Amino acid sequence: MTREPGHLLPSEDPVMLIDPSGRAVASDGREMPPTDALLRAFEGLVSARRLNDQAYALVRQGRLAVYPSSHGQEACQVVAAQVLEDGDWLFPTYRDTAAIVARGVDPVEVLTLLQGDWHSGYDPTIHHVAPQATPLATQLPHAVGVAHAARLRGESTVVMALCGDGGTSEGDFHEALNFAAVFRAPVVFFVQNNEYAISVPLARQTAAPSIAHKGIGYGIPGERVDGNDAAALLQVLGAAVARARAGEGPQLVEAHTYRMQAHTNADDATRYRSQAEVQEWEAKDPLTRLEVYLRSVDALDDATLAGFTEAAEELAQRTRVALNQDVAPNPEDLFRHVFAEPTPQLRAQLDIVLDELDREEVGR
Amino acid sequence: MTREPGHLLPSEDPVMLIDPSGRAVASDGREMPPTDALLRAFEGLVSARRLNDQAYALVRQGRLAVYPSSHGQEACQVVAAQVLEDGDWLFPTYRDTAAIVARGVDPVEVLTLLQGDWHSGYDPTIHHVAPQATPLATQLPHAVGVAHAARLRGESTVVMALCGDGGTSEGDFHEALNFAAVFRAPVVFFVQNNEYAISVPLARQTAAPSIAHKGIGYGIPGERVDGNDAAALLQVLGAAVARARAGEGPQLVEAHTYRMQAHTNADDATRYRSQAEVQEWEAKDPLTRLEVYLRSVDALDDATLAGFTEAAEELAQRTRVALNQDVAPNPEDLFRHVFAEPTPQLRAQLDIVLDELDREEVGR
Amino acid sequence: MTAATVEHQKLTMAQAINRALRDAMAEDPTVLMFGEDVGPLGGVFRITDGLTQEFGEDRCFDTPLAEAGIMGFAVGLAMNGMRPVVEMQFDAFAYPAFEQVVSHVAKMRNRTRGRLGLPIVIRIPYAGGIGGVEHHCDSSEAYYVHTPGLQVLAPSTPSDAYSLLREAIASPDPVVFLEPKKLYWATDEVALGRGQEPGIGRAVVRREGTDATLIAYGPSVPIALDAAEAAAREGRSLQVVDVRSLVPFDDETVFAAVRSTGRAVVVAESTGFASVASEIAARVSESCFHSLAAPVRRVTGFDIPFPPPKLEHFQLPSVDRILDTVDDLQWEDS
Amino acid sequence: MTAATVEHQKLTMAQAINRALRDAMAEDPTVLMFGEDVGPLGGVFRITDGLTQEFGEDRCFDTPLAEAGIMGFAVGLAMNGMRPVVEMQFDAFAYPAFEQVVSHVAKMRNRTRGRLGLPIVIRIPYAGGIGGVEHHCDSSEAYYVHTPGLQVLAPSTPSDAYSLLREAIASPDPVVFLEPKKLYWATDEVALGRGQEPGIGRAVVRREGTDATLIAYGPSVPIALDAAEAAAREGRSLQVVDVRSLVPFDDETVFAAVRSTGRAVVVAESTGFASVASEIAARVSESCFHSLAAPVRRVTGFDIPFPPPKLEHFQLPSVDRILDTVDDLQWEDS
Ligand SMILES: Cc1ncc(C[n+]2csc(CCOP(=O)(O)OP(=O)(O)O)c2C)c(N)n1
Ligand SMILES: Cc1ncc(C[n+]2csc(CCOP(=O)(O)OP(=O)(O)O)c2C)c(N)n1
Ligand SMILES: [Mg+2]
Ligand SMILES: [Mg+2]
Repeated sequence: MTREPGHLLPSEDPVMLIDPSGRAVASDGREMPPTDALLRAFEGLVSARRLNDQAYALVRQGRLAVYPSSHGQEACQVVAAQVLEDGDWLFPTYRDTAAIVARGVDPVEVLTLLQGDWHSGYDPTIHHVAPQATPLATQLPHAVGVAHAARLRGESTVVMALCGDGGTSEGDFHEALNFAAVFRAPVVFFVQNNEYAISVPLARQTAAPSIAHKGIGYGIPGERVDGNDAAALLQVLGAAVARARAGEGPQLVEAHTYRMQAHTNADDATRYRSQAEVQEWEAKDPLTRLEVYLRSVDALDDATLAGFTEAAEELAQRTRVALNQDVAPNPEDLFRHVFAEPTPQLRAQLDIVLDELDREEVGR
Repeated sequence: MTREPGHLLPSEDPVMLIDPSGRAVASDGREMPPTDALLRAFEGLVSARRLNDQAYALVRQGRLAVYPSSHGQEACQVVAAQVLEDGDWLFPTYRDTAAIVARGVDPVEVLTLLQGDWHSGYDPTIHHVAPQATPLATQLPHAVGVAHAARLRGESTVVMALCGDGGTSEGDFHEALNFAAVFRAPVVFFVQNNEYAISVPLARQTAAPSIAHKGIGYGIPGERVDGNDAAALLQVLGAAVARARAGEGPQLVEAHTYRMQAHTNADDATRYRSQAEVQEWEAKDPLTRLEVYLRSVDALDDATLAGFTEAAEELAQRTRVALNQDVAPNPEDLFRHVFAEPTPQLRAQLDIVLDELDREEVGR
Repeated sequence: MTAATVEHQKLTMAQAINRALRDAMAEDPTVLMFGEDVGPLGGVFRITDGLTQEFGEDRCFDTPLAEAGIMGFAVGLAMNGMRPVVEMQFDAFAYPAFEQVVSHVAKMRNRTRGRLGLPIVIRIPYAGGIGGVEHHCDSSEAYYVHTPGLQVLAPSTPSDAYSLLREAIASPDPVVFLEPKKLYWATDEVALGRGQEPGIGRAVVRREGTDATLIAYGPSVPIALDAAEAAAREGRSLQVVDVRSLVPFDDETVFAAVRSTGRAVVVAESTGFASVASEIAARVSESCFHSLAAPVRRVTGFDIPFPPPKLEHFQLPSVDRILDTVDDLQWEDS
Repeated sequence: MTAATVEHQKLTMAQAINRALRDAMAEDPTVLMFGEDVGPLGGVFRITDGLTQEFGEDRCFDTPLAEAGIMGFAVGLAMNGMRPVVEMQFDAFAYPAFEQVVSHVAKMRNRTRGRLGLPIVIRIPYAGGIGGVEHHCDSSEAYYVHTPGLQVLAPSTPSDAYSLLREAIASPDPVVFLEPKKLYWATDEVALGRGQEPGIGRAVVRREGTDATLIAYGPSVPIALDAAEAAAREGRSLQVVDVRSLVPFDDETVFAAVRSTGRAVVVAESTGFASVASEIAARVSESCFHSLAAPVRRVTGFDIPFPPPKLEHFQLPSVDRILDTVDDLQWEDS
């Protein structure tokens, strides 16, 4: 045993550097990240919040089939992307639109999935972002594999693997963390504990002292962080990435946050949680708190904020316009990408569809 | 969080009450079990060791298809059964012949599986012993279900669920422990860590400080015990069963032991471990150590030992004789027990076999 | 219960399933319903709506999010006197439980030579037609029917959903109960109580016809009926058989139907290769060989992953595709 | 490489697979072999014997004991430039990885519209005939062939095992490679190097014959050949087709064979319902309808869990059962 087990346990309280009222608080030995990093995070938060609203509007207008909200979790998602370098990989879930966009993927391509045009709308190899995972926790062993491949080639890639509190109950979570630890793969497992898996509260999900306490069972250090505090996230996730890059192996980080809206537009959150609970979290909003802090240290003024808002508005508008264009996806793609080369049977099946389309055409 | 997390972590060293040389050792606050319990355990060990030898001989004689040895792990297996009451359930693996026999199942019925006559040779409902599990860790969620059913009916059943060190890597281990904790099911998860999963050493299986450290990630207390010390096992497993019965929920117990023989007769252990390592464990033998201790407290004399040996011999002989009888299993059973009522198709398929047999008969 | 006393209610399929669960739970205290979000929320399709409220937290409840765990937990509960009904939230999310289903649920009775049967019902909202994103629209019945020891049912009407679920819960054997998502909102007059409809192992002729037989199940039955309706307008008389019970399979009804028309088209939404449709085509081709005027044809999903929402209509059997195929059945007069 | 320079070696199938792995690993440094006990032990069937010693711990290695983890790890490695070959220790122990296989391995290329293919080979020692206890003898091919996006190969000879595995490792798509356990010790003259045998997607006629066609693959091919030999002694000429590549399926070769004889029996060890045999029977019945003198028959495993060792011979297709079935093919002269 190379490590004293105690070091693998998380701190008793989640790391917090800026409190809900926007004041800096001491957290033993953890430094406040540089102001420019905080400002960059804030810009991302503004953009993410706006984009989330836009996506919700697009659902109402019938342009998106469904949308899992990131409102309330923007700090987790934006910072998860921000701490990565270009060569690193991000493994997001269906909820992590804000993380993927913060990583540089065009929101239009991110929303392809929810628009129903195709499954993954972006090329995973360009920004090193895996397709959004829907089957819970299944992406985590992939993240370990990507990290291990890089390590075998001597590259310094780090992989940021996202999952929800509910996802930690799946066997794949367990197997992924164990593989990562045994192979010392440079993966940061980042759990956004938003208190619910659809309707199921955390207490029905686990009886553990915290999700971060799961790390020690794999020999992986666990950390807890305030998931609505971008500063603390920058500090903790940044350190985890640096540690992984330095070859010290994987880490498990649990962020305490809250999904402010329903699971998706199709969900009715009033069936399982109280308005009072939601309001409690309203007061911990990640945007407000960072804005107050940045203004307090004179790093943000009205003009800068207006600039951020405007850029966010532009991105949202561009997304809206693009999603309102009705470009029908091509059915040929269904048959073309099953294998690198379609089988004779797939070619024959495509012909059935093409023939039907031809006849429709003629029928018109 | 009702429990202070620290209490969920195992002791630094495995609990030991009798050291390898047979001397009682102090283990803070843990009492030596009553001598009659130790003597009963010893009787079980003698029987188990003899039966293991018999099974190996039967493999060599071609009477068994395969046999996974319990040599070296007898203390774990015998005590796991001994701490249970009649209404309790045992969930064994392929390796746990000694536990099942100690629970009262006829060895002839236990060996049916390995003899190739049928899958499970015993009726699980009589002794409350589940069929031996081959797919690793899959039996663990079953154990939780059995325990939960009992609890729903207000019964005081406790379930002893066995698995190996390798099995802890499977997703089902994770899901079972989590379910047990969330539902406070009265299950004792008892891991026989025998250092290997076939050829794979523990270090390739997990980087955790110990397997018992996995408990805290579910809110389950973890314990470590010397798996070659029947006294310590009686103490630790007995306490875990009592705790579960009292409604305090599941527990995870890791026993440190060693598989003295190859994985099965088909395995070649020299490919992955040294003779020196095996010899080291020879010195920790569970039988020798308990014998020395019992003699030292005048609880065992030559006559008693001779009685145990003779009983073990008789059981082994009876097993040998029974397994040497060639009673061909009935192919009708293949079709009869797929569903409670065979489908028309299964009846037609059985007819094919019966017709073939008829014609063979005539052909003779 | 005589026919006169049978209570009927107009219900959607979702309501019919809910009612079957309620009636079964009220009758038998060992029936338990659990899974993901089936408790206070009532399930993402509201199939278990009100059950926790009516029967309490011990009878209808949420579990941690782990399908293998749910399935294994059900095995243990069934081993110890309960009749668990589990919901897999969507078809593709049952895959993590595959080992438990194949190696334990399906085999326990056999492994123990009949001593331990597992009366478990696995409810799976399945198949497409609702514009669901990837992993939410799989037709996974082939995996289950191929596994000996599982009964597999696929209702196509609210009445069947009610009655077959009641039989499934009463069955001493494990049942995979496939609920066609797109029919959840279809309505029907449902006869309540047990035994009002043909039971497990029975197919039914949904529409009489003389020229060719369409064989369908679950989500494809309404399409087959629509096709028969359209064909009738064109002067062709199509018979429609609803298989209902994929395992056990009702050879008698299916073969009699095909023999009566001499032509058959199997319609199923699932990808076609090595599917239920293959099995039906193979056994009909074999057993009705001398009655067949044309080869048995199949209209199934193509051998591709289920398409994204905007393309799914290409994958689903359609009236036109069925009629095209019927047209191909080597009609002498055409 | 011209025929003259091809090196041949007499190898068992186990050795041929080992050699294919060695040759592929020597040629391409991105090929990795991993799984349970495949490192220093060389695998429970010794298929990977010597690979760790020859290529080092980074190229051939043991993982923790978790099949979903192994499969998911392979997905990640393949996403990042590697060509993983994984061993599932026995057929039934691949089931824990089912979700990874169906929802990721099979679909990644499709999900990403062709941008990300996964060159993964899943080696599965499969089927019975070795007296294995429960869960060690499943024929699980139907689950894989039904899943779009997987190539599925089942060699029946050491030569095919070698050549098809070389092609599988070189394939840009995931391949499920089914190794018939009971043929591990069969021997053959194996042509080394790539391209010496027909590739993926090609069936071969193993024996010419004129009266009826036996269609088999993997462990059933030798039985079919034995049956043809026995039939020949009784004056009946049976053709034997070895399918080899279950997906993609070689319709051309199979249909041409059946049309040449007018009678067909599909032989497969797997349980029959909704199986590869069903698919073959269905497509042959459909496409060769007018050439068929008798219905296509199937000799498959019964629809029961795989039997215990002492009863397994009842489940395996036998020469007698094949000949009985051939006798049933409505011979005018009988
Ligand atoms: C294997 C699997 N099972 C079930 C689902 C259905 N499902 C989608 S999201 C969800 C809840 C996930 O909760 P959590 O992991 O906490 O993530 P969150 O949605 O809160 O971000 C469920 C049950 C799924 N996607 N995959
Ligand atoms: C799901 C599954 N995967 C693989 C195997 C093959 N297998 C049988 S025993 C074994 C090693 C198990 O090791 P461990 O859990 O430590 O138990 P031990 O044999 O040491 O008692 C393996 C890999 C299996 N039985 N089940
Ligand atoms: Mg959540
Ligand atoms: Mg072990």
